[in-house]
Amino acid sequence: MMEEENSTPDAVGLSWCDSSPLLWRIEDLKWFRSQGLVGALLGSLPRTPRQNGRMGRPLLLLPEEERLLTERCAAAALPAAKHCAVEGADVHQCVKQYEAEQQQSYEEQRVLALEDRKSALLRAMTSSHTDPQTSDEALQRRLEALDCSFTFPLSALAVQLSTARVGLTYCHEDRAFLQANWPIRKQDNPRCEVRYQVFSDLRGRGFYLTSAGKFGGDFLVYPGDPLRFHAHFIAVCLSLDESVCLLDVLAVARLGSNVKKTVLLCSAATDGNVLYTSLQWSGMV
Amino acid sequence: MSLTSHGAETSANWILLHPAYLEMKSLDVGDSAQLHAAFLAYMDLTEVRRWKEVSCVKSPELQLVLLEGKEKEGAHTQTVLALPVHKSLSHRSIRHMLDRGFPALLCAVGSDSTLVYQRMTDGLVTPDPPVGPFQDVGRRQHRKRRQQR
Amino acid sequence: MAERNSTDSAESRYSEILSPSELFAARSRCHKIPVRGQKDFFPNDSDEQRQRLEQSLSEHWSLTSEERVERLGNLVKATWIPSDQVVELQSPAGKFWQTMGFSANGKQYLLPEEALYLMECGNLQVFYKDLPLSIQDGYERFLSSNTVSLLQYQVFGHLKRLGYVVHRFDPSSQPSTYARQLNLPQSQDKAGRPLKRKRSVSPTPMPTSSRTEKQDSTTEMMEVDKDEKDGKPPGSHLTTSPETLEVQCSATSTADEDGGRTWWAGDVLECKESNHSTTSTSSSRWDFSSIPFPDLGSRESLSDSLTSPDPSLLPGGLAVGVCDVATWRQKINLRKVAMSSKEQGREDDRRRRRGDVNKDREVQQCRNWTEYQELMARRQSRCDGRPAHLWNREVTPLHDPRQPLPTRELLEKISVIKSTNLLEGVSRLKESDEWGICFSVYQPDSVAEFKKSNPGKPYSHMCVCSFDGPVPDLRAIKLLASQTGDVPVVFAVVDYGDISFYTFKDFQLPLDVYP
Amino acid sequence: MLAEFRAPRRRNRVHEEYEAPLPVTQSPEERSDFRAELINQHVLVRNPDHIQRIYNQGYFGKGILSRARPDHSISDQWEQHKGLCLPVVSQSRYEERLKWAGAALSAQGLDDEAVSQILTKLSQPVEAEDVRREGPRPEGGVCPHTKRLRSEVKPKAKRFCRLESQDLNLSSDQDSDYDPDPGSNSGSGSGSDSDSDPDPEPVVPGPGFVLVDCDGDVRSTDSESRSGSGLQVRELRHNPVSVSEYLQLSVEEAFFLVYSLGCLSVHLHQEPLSIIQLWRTFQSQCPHFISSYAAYHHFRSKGWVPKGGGGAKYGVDFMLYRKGPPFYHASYSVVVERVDDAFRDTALRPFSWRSLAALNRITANVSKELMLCYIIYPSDLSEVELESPDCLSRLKVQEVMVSRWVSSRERAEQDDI
Repeated sequence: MMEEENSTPDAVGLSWCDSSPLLWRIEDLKWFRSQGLVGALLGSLPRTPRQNGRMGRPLLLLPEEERLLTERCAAAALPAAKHCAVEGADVHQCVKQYEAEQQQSYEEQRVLALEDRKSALLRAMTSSHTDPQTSDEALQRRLEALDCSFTFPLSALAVQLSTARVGLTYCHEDRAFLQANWPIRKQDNPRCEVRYQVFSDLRGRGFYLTSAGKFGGDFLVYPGDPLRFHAHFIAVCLSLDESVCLLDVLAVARLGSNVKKTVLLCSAATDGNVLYTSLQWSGMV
Repeated sequence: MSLTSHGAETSANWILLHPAYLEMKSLDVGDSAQLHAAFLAYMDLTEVRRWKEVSCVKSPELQLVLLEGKEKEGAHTQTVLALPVHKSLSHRSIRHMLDRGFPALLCAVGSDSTLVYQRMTDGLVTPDPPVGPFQDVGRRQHRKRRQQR
Repeated sequence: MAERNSTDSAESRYSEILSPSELFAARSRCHKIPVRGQKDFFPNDSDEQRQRLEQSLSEHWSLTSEERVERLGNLVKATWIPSDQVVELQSPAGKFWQTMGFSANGKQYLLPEEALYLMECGNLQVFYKDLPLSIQDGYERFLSSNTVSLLQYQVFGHLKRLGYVVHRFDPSSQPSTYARQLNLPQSQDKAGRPLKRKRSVSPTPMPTSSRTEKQDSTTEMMEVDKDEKDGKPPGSHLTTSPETLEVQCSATSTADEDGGRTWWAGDVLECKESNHSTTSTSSSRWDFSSIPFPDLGSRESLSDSLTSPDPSLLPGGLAVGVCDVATWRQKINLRKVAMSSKEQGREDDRRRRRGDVNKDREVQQCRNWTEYQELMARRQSRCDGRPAHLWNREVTPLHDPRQPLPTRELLEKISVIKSTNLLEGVSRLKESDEWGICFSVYQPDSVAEFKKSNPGKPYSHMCVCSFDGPVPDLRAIKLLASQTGDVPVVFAVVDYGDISFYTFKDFQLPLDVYP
Repeated sequence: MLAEFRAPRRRNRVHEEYEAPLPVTQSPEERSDFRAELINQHVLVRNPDHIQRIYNQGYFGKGILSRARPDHSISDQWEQHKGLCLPVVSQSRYEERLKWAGAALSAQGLDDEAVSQILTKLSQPVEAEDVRREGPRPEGGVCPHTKRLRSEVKPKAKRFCRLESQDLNLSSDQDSDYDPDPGSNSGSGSGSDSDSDPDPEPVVPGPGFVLVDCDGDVRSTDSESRSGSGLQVRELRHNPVSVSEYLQLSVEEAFFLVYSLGCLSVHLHQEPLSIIQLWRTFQSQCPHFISSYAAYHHFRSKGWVPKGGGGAKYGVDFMLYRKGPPFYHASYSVVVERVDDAFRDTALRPFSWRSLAALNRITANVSKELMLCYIIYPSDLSEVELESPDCLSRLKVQEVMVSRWVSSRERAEQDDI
């Protein structure tokens, strides 16, 4: 299931927006998911933009997801918008091309629209119960009339508002160059380090992870694709010797029981393994 | 006749005479608040919840009193760590408790003796699948029966 | 009923550009979002589960891969002007103009976040160098720390998608601290939204009182007159209006320097504010507990002149002689306070128990409050039978159980810790930009009558922060509260794709007395 | 912006009468002079009368063997035996107690011979007449129900309910913070003999006596014991060890009773402590004592009932009740924070959005509100001043209500995770 699309590239193209790593291309999104990584969709859904229940592209990566990709050399930075801007005479060229394409699209859509109307007319006429001979004649007349009178206003032209930027895909030789664009990230925080170790360990065990802020933890841990499964765990990452207020432990464990999930205390041991302690409300009231 | 009248006229505090208390004291852990917490948990387990074979041990790593006991006859042993609620603890100390090899309970003891138990287990324990309302009632009644016994 | 659009067709092209036939087909595509089925709890490797997963995924991809296709006639054209970080409209604005955009020099502009949101909604096509920008271009070009950050845009989009009107916060639209201290009336807003709505039919701007209604000189407004819809009462969770309450509370609370602590009546806040500002600004250099003051208001008449003050309290070189207060006394209202019979009864009761302290000789000898307290402590300890370890020491209990008091008075007596409110003491805090308000938010149901030029009182002010960042401390809460008056500040906390909103509101627990 | 006040939720069933808001009298005749002891940094009240007053009048403290109200007793089952109302214990349990008594006697230096002699004597059956002669000894502490049930017609039937419900209280419902006596609803088996109760109420002797069920199984012989048939296997014996219920007060509760109400004396090694001594003792035990006491004192002086223990269940410092836990559900979960003069947190408990989100969710799940109670310390408050409760008058308190805002539209489209 995980390697369902072998044909896809072995690396995804990352773009940065205000220093957050985003995925735009649907191929990249699919490949990312095939690696058991979830991310978070941020954009309005084209089909029904004015709701927050189902979101669309772009996909925002967790820092851990970003790091996992880079450590596997599975990501490349795409050039930023500013760097792919065309200049001077090229601009003129591009605009010309764009206008030509639009004109061609108009012509094709006009033909399609006319055909559409004709078949509609055909359906309407044949379904009516009139004398077949006269109706056939009438039909021909009507179709010819339609040919003459049909206009396809420019305003009816369907145009695409592209989601991902067209153009420059990276190729393997470019990768090294593109990686130079990588923003420098600080990984000095020990908490980040624990989070990453826990993330990659749980992912390695086949779990899917998303951010669990509103559940008071670091990750929500799903036994399979979150599209189909409820999360089982709320992972709380902490270093082994970090001192935690007992009240905080009680709070998160209680929340876990409220939402029927096990709270996992996760720490990296010195040997590189990750230690997990399951916390459950005891039911001893 | 009874022990209470054995003591001094100022009717003795039975806590101070309780064998388990005396034993905990002899463990010499230094933290009297934790000792008290452990004793309250001990009394709750033995007197109220009727656990069996409850005993106390000292954790050399944590320098704290731990309890061991069984929920009922023939059940497996559990470790109980009772801690005053305003204390902090580290994951390492929880691991020390789990390293004893038994499933563990963390018992937070409020300043007014309120006890709150948390179950702690090594590794990933998958939660119980959610159950429908009908089954839920059944489970509740089951627990009720068990406690009646 | 073309369910799927053509992006999934076999010839997967990297550019994700649709062919004319695909574009044409997209006109009739469905706008429903497939309902997600019940999730499973355990993965079990069964074919059934695999099938369901595949179906979910394919639905997911068809939804996510779908490209925006719009009729050219429905698109507003605009150009991106990077130097000004704005988008200029090239064709007439749509309905959105009622709540978004601004005009300057005869041109219409959108802020980058507005433009991006409209692009995402399929209402706007933005060109740069005569080429259309993709959504990705919009994110990367429009969003930056100088304009609106990605985090802020996430919150902006979230609220816009829910129908709220969201504007960048304009600090100049807030009443100044000075205006607030003067406590200029804001009651029009208080009177309630329904009223405001009705009034907004007329073109006359509604009075927003203290709010400095500075109209940007370069900004002219375009107002779309709409049929007035019946404004529903806002189903808000942020209402200030009190619920009916069943707590009996002390309306007659005496000796409370805050006046009656009637926290539930919204308007009381105002009078308290002013109280507080006067008391707090005059924080004193002197310890009044050690300075004796003459009791000029006493009905038991003192002599008409006062002895000269203790020279140690006076600035050097200043001599003050005997002071004649007779003329002052004429100016003071020495009338007896009229008390209700109930109050009178309580007062009598108290007096009977205590006698009049002022007639007490030893009390008269006390030079100041501290001495009086010491005297009382000495006396109390003399009372027999009281445990010496409590009453014979430097600190004695606040209450003597041998001298019973009605509960209300007992509670009053032990109330030694003062309550404060969020506006107290803010003036001495330095403003900081650690926390800033990003947006002013207006209710969705106000859209019909909304006027950009005169937006009225916002429903809330939004701060945007990351889930990984700090939680505001009391200082931040106070500073923000002082900035926004009675409009609630909401913290939009962004956890990657998830946004939660929190409010931190002033509160005073009511007094609740049982006999 | 002032948070709206939400009316506290009244409990559906209230099974007791309200005695008084605080354990201080309105009449000069009655004394309010309670005694507690400081043992292992905890404050215990041992006198049963004191326990009852302190608990019933203001809901201070918690019974160390009970979930809330101090009403634990040796057995869930009480029976009438020749005009006496006595707890029934199983043989094995009785032997446990005997063993414990033996251990305690040995610890006192008695040799094995002596111990076994005492124990043998102790375990002899006794006559009901002897017990009656000793009379009721309220100070035994096992019969707190008599007090609570003063207005009840059938105390015995009530007691059955009471005890059973107390132990069986499962309350897996959302609000398990405190469960008032569900009394009459705990039906089966409890009221079996209430009808036959004669008018003269059975005497409830002190804790010194128990009915030992020699058969082992207590429940099976429920009806026979009263019938006095030949199968009667219950023996009236001395209780070798009496574990009486004590009331434990939180440090805030104890200090409030001492300092604000002047009705409690806390003893350490039999010596009563002065207010200053107690203040410093608590301060050294809990570093946050001043702040948490200031918050506690503030809430009490507003007439509300703060309970620290209940807070543990919700990960906060206090739960705040109107009137008292038996009458209302808790209204607020309170977290106490200490801030300096510039309102900067001096982090009693450093909050992250994560922990705040968790607390908020827990609180909302049980229909309560999350309150942050900031204790503001003036900048010129010296360390010396902090060594006396006089410093309280220099502190200020700021209450802040934290709530999550969910727009109604969003709520409609939210899907379950």
